[in-house]
Amino acid sequence: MNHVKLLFFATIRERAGTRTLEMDIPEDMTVQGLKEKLANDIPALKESMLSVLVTVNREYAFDEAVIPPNAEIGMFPPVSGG
Amino acid sequence: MNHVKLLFFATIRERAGTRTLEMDIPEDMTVQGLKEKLANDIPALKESMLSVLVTVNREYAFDEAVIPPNAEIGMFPPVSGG
Amino acid sequence: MQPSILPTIFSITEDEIDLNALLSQVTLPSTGAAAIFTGMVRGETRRGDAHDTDYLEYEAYIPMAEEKMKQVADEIRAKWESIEGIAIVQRIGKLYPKTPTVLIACTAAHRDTGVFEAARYGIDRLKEIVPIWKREVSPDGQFWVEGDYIPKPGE
Amino acid sequence: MQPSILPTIFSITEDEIDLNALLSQVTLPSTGAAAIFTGMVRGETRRGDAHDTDYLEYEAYIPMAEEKMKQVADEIRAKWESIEGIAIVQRIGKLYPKTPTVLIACTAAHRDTGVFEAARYGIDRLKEIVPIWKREVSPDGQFWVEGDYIPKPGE
Repeated sequence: MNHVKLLFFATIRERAGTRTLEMDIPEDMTVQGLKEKLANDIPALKESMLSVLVTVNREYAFDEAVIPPNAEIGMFPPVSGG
Repeated sequence: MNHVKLLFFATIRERAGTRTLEMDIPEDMTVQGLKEKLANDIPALKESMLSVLVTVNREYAFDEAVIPPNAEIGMFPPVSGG
Repeated sequence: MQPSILPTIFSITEDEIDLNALLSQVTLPSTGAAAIFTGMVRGETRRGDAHDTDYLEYEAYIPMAEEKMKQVADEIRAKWESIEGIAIVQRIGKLYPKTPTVLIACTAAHRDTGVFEAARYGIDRLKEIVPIWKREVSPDGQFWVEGDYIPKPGE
Repeated sequence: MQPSILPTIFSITEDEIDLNALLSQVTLPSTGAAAIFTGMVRGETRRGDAHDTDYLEYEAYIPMAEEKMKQVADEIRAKWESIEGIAIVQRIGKLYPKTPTVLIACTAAHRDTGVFEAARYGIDRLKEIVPIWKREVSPDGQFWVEGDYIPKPGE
């Protein structure tokens, strides 16, 4: 299993009810797999997982990417700074 | 005769050796006529009068314009602010 | 000019944005022109859904936001090689109408080699890829402002 | 919006240009974006005749310069009706490298309705019709910088 740290922001943070979450995931889990796991484990995030942006180690990551050990994973809606 | 006040700036001021000059000019004198008078009266300005910008009462004025009484006349090279 | 001596400033801050200090930090002896963009909290919006705003509350994924600001600066330098200094600053926290919230400053020797275009590019890219979000609080309630840009692989 | 309540600032000053204060003066409750241009004294010039500069000394035909700055602001408003606030400031006197000498600031509700173009137009027009001149003092001597624009009737 790989240990990873999740960071939630904006609407995702509010729906998750927490800023961070640490968990162990299978070594071959992809971004898509992680989104499915969260949609399943945290019902409040189910809808958000359809449109969430995901980052792995502070770079945007896409569905097929495999998550490395000790990854820092960000999850958030499209950005709206400025 | 019309009384007018001349204001010189930048290179024109340096060549004229003064910032201001008051004089009486004929009532029908044009900008062109004034430039010719200055080229004649102040030899140091003769060359400058070929390319000088002239303003009458703070608006750009051109050769054929007749100078009104009590005009404030500016004379200077192309501007270079900024 | 060696890229290594060209000033690049990027920060996420809760403090007031000081334009005088930032401009000074991106001015070199060879600098003759600066284009600066700032965004402010609009208290009264007319375009689209006309409404008033009490305040905005910003949050950021700070370490990633700083890395993405660095990337925006690198993209600017790749597009406009004349650019000397770049500052990219986002203020976060609770911000009220008329308050500057973001600044992009680009300097160069002359005004005609891309400073305006570079500053415009900088604010457009910040709003696409830098992880910052704002929640708007108005007399009618509150809502998260969401962008519409989906980053592509490599962005 | 009524033009009468739109802030327009123009000044010729010997004091430091304070970007923070000027930005605040052209920010309305409906303002969400500002584009600011500043020019600085270049101590090292590479384009054209490469040379160093010790300082510039500016002079202005002050009352006419203020009237022409007002005209530049009017031209901006005629071209970009979205513009809310405009500041046009020229510092005069003896100014050293890295010092901001001129500022044009234009504000609007949004960044995509002309603020960048308006600020660019403002500095271009200032350098064409506003009666200000600079004398450059360098290690090799001194000379008046002369523009090349000849105003047309009505300008």
